Amino acid sequence: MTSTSMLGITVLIDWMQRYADKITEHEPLLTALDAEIGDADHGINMQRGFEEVRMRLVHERTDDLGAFFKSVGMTLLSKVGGASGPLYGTLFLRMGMVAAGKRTLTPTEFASAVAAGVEGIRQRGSARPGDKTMVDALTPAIIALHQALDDGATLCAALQAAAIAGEAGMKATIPMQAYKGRASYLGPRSIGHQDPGATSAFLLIQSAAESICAAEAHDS
Amino acid sequence: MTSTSMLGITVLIDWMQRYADKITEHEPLLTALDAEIGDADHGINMQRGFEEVRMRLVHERTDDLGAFFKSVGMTLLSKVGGASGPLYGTLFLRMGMVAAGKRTLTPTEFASAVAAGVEGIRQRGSARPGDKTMVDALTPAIIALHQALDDGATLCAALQAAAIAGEAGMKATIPMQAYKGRASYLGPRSIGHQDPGATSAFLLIQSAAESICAAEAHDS
Amino acid sequence: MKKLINNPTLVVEEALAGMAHAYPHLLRVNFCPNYVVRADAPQRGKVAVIAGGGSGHEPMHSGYVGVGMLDAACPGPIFTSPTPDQILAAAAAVDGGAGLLFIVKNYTGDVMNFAIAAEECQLAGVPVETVLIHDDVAVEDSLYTAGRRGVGVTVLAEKICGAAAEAGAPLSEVAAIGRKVSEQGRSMGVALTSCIVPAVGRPTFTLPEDEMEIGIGIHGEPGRQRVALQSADEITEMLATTIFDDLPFTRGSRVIALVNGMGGTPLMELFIIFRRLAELCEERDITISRNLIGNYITALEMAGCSLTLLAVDDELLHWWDAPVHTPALHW
Amino acid sequence: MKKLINNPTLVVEEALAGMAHAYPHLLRVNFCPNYVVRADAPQRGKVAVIAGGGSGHEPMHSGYVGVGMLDAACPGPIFTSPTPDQILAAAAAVDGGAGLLFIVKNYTGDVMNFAIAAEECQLAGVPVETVLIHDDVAVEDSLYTAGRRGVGVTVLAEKICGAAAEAGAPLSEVAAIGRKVSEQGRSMGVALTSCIVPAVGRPTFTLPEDEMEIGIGIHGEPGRQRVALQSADEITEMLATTIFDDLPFTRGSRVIALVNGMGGTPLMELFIIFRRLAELCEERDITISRNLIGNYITALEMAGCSLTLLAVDDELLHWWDAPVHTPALHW
Ligand SMILES: Nc1ncnc2c1ncn2[C@@H]1O[C@H](COP(=O)(O)OP(=O)(O)O)[C@@H](O)[C@H]1O
Ligand SMILES: Nc1ncnc2c1ncn2[C@@H]1O[C@H](COP(=O)(O)OP(=O)(O)O)[C@@H](O)[C@H]1O
Ligand SMILES: [Mg+2]
Ligand SMILES: [Mg+2]
Ligand SMILES: [Mg+2]
Ligand SMILES: [Mg+2]
Repeated sequence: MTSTSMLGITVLIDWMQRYADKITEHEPLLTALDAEIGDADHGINMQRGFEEVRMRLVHERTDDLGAFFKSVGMTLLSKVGGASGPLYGTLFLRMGMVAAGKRTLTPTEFASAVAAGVEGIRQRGSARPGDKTMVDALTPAIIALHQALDDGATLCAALQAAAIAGEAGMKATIPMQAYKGRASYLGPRSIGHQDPGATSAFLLIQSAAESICAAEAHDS
Repeated sequence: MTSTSMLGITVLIDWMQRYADKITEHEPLLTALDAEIGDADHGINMQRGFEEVRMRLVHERTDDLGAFFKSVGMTLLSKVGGASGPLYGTLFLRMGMVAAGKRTLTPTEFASAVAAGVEGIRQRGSARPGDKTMVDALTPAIIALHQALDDGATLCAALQAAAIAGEAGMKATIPMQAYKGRASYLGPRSIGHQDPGATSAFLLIQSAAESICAAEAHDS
Repeated sequence: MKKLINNPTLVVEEALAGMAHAYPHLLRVNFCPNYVVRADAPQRGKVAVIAGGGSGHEPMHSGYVGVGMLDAACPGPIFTSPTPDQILAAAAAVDGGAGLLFIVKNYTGDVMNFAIAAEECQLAGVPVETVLIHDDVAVEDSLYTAGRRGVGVTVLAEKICGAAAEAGAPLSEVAAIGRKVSEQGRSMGVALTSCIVPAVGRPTFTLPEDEMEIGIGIHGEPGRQRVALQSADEITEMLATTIFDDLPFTRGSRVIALVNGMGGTPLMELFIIFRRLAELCEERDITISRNLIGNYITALEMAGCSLTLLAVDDELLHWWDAPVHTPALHW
Repeated sequence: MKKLINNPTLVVEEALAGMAHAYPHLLRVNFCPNYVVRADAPQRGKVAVIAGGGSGHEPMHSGYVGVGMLDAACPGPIFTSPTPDQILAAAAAVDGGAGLLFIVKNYTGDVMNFAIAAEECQLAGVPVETVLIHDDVAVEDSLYTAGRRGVGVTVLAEKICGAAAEAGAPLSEVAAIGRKVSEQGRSMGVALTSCIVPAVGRPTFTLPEDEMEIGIGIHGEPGRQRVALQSADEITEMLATTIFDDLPFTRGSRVIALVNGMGGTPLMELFIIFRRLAELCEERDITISRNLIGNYITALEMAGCSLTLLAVDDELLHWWDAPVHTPALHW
C-alpha cells in the first residue's frame, strides 16, 4: 500500500500525457465555450501549451518532482499566453515549490501541492469563488480532495471525489455572471454559459484521478 | 393627317415622361443585368438622369425642339455619369442639332434626328454592331424605322417596327461576347447575358412608339 | 445590407462632408457638383493634376488630394464616373494657368466623360493632357476592345505626377512622366467576396465558400474566372507571375510594389502576401525599392487584394520619394 | 473561412515575415520568441516603450514600432496575449538603460503576462513602469470586476508616450504622461459582423442581417447588447453620447478623435461617421483638435467601428504632433 500511495515521476508524467490527450480531444469544446463568452481561443491556447509539455516530457527526464512541475509551469507560462497561461503556469510553479527536491510525494503532500497551486491561481488572478472562472471548479475540488484524504480515502478515491466536486463546480458556473476575465465584459449576457477555464480545470482534476487510479490498480 | 404626322413639343415631352416611368419601373432589371456583367449601376444611373430630366420638363418650357433635346442631352451628360451618360447625352445633343430652331418635326426629320443621335453614340463610344452594347439595339431599330417610313408607314407604325427590331437586337446581345464597355473585361464570361445598355435603348424606342402612337390615336 | 450609412443615395456626399470636417488644412470640398480641391488651390503657375472616377474606392481619389499629389478629385456616384460639368468645375477651381493633367482610369465611362471635359477646356483655351491608366493584366489587350482597365497603377501615377507638378515641371513633362508610369506598371487582383452597392442593397455576385474570382477590377464586378480558393502563397504566385510575364522585368530591375486590400481584407493578410511577393521578386533578382501595403484603391467592403508592380528608375523614385501631404499618403 | 492565408497556425509568423521584408529601415523582427523592435534599437539613455497583445489587431502593435512611438511590440497568437519570456526578450533587445515603459491593455491575460515580465525585470534591477489602458465605456467599471478593457486609447497612448520618450523624458515622466492619456480617453464600439479566428475557422458569433452588437471589444467577442441595426448617425450619437457622459467634457474642451474601423469596414463609412461626430462635438462646443480616421486597432475582418475621444491640453498635443516614423503612423 505504501508504494502505491507514494507518487513518483511516472504517474505524474502519465497525468500530463492524459491531460494533453484530453485537451486535444476537447479543444473544439473549450474553444466553442470561449466563443460564447470570450474570444474563441481557450482550447487553442491550452492545446498549444500542452503539446509543448508533451514534447518536453520526452526530452527532459528528471526524477526531481520539483524540477518536473517547474518545467511544466514554465512551459505553460511561455507557450499558452492569454489569461490561462499565467494561471495554469502559476499552478504548476507553486506545485513545484512544494515538491522541490522530492522524488516522491505522499497523498497528503500531493494534495498540499495542488492546494498551493490553486492558491497561486487565486493570488495571480484575484478571482473569488462565484466570479465564473477556473477557480469555481478548482476550489470545491481541493476541498473535496482534502476532505476525502482526511476521511482515510486512497488518493485515487480522493481524486475521484475531487473530480466529482470539480465537475459540479464547473457546471455551477453556468448560471453565474462573470466578474473576472474576458467574460465579465459581457455583463449579464455571460449568464447561461459554462466557463471554458472551469471546464479545462475540471479536466485537469479528472486526468489526475484517472492517472493515479490506473497506477494504484496496476500496483495492487 | 398632316397635323398628326408633325411632332411638336407635347408628344416629345410625353416621350421623355413615359421613358422616365419605364426606367423607374425597370430600374431593378437594368441594375440586375449590369450586376451580371458590369458594376450593378446602369438602372441607378439612368434613373438618376431621367428623374432630373422629368424635373426639368416641369420648369423649362420651350417650343424650340432643338433647345428641348439639347436640354435633355445636357441633363443626361451632367447627371448620369458612367458610360451611359455621355452616350445618351450625345444622342440627345445630336438630335438637338438636327432639330435646332424647329417647333415641329416631320416623321422623316424625326427619324433623321434619331439616326444622327445614334451616329453620335457610335462616334463617341466607337462600338460596332456585335460588340454587345446599346448600339446593337439602336442600329436595327434605326434601320427598321427608315425602312418603314420609306415604305409609307405612319411614324407610329414605323416606330413600332423599330421597337420590334430594337427588341430583337437587344435579345441578340445575349449570345454575344462583349468587346466594349465594362462587360468586355469578363471576356467569354460575358456570353449568355443580356446587355443592360441595349435593354435601356430598346425601352427608349418602345417609349417613343407608345407616345407617338398615343398622339396619333388622339388626333385622328 | 450591413453598412454604417444613413441613406444609400447620400453616401458620397456624407462621406465628403466627413472629409471636409477632418482635413480642412489639406483640402476643400465642393458640393453640387461634387469635387475636392487642395486647400491652397489654385496654385499659380503650377500644372494642376486632376483625377476622378466612381466613388467606393476610398481613399482613392479624394484621399490623395493635397500638396505633392492631386490638385482636385472628382468623385462620381458609387462606381460611376463623374460627369463633364463636374470635372470642368473642379478644373476651374484649380487651374493655375499652367495647364491641366487629367489622370483617367481606362473605363469607357471615365474616358468619355473626361474626354468631353477635355474638349471643352481646349475650346476655352486651357491646355489639357490626359494620362490613361490601363494596367490590369487580367484583361486581354486588343485594338478592338475597350482595352485594359485602370487599377492600382492609378495611385502610383497620381503620386508621381503630383510630385513632378509640385516641383514646377511643365505640362508636357508631367504628362510624359505619367505615361511612363502607365507604360511601366501592371496589376492584377482577386476577390474572395463581392461587395454591396448601397443603392442596390445586395451583393453584386455571390461566391461559394470555397471559391474565388480571379482577375477582378475595383467595381465589385465578377472577374475573368472563378476557381477554387487557394492559399495566399499560390494566389500571390499566380498574380505575380502573370504580372512578371506581361511586363518583362530583367534581372536587376527595381520596382515599387503595391499590395492593395480591396476594403474588407485585414492588413495581416496583406503582409502574408507581401512576404511571398518579396520572395518571388528576390528569386528573379528584382529589387522592391519601395512598397505600399494597405487599402489604397478599394471596392467598398470587398475581401480580396491586388498586386501592382511599377518598374522604376532614379527619376521615378525621385518623384516617389518627394514629400506628399494628403489624407491617405503622407511623407 | 475565406482568408488570404496559408496555414491558420502560421498567420502571425508569416505576417511578421512580411513586415520584416517591407520595413527594414523602420524595424527588425525576431522569431521564437516573436517580437518587433525598431531598427536602431537599443537607444542608449532613452526610455524604451514596449507594448504587446494578441495579434489580429493590425496595424497595432507592430505597425507602431519605429522612431517616436514603440521601441518594441510583442505580438501574441491571434487574440492571445504574449507570454512573459517573449516580453522579456523584447525588453532585453530595446533596453537602453533608462528603464522600460509597458503599455498594457486591460485584459486579464495581458495584465498577468506583463506583470510577470515586470516582476522579472525588477528582480533583475531594470526599472519598469506600466501604464494600463482601460478606456472602453461599454464595460461597467467596478472594484470587483476585471474593469474596463483597453481599446482605441492604446494607439493614442503609444504615440504620445513614444514621443515623450523619444524627446528624452525620464521614465517617471513618460509613465505619468501615459497615465494622463489613459485617464482622459474613452472609447466605445459596435460590430455589424463577427470575425473568424483562423484556427477556429468559423465566425465567433453570428448576427442576423438586421442586428448589430453594441459595446464590443477588439477580439470578435459578442458585445454588451444586441440591438436592431441603426443608421450611421444614430450609431454615432449612441457611441459619442455614452463617451461624452462618461468623461464629462466642458464646453471649450479640445479632443483628439479616433474613428476606427474594425478591419472590414470601408473608409467611406468611417467618414460618414466622422461627419456626425464632428457635428455632435460642435453642438457641445468641443473642438476636435486632431483626428485619425481609418483602421488603427482592428479585429481581423470584423465590420464595425469604434469611437475614441481623448481630452487634450497643450502638452498632449505637443507630443501628438511630434514626428513619428512607423509603418502605420507617419508624420
Ligand atoms: N482573473 C482570473 N482568475 C482566474 N481565472 C481566470 C481569470 N480570468 C480568466 N480566467 C479563466 O481563464 C479562462 C479563459 O482563458 P483563455 O481563453 O485561454 O484566455 P483569454 O481570456 O486571455 O483569451 C476563463 O474561462 C477563466 O476560467
Ligand atoms: N463604347 C460603348 N459604346 C456604346 N455603348 C457602350 C459602350 N460602352 C458601354 N456601353 C453601354 O453602356 C452600358 C453600361 O452603362 P452604365 O452601367 O450606366 O455605365 P458603366 O459601364 O460606366 O457602369 C452597357 O451595357 C453598354 O450598353
Ligand atoms: Mg480566450
Ligand atoms: Mg454599370
Ligand atoms: Mg458604373
Ligand atoms: Mg485570448
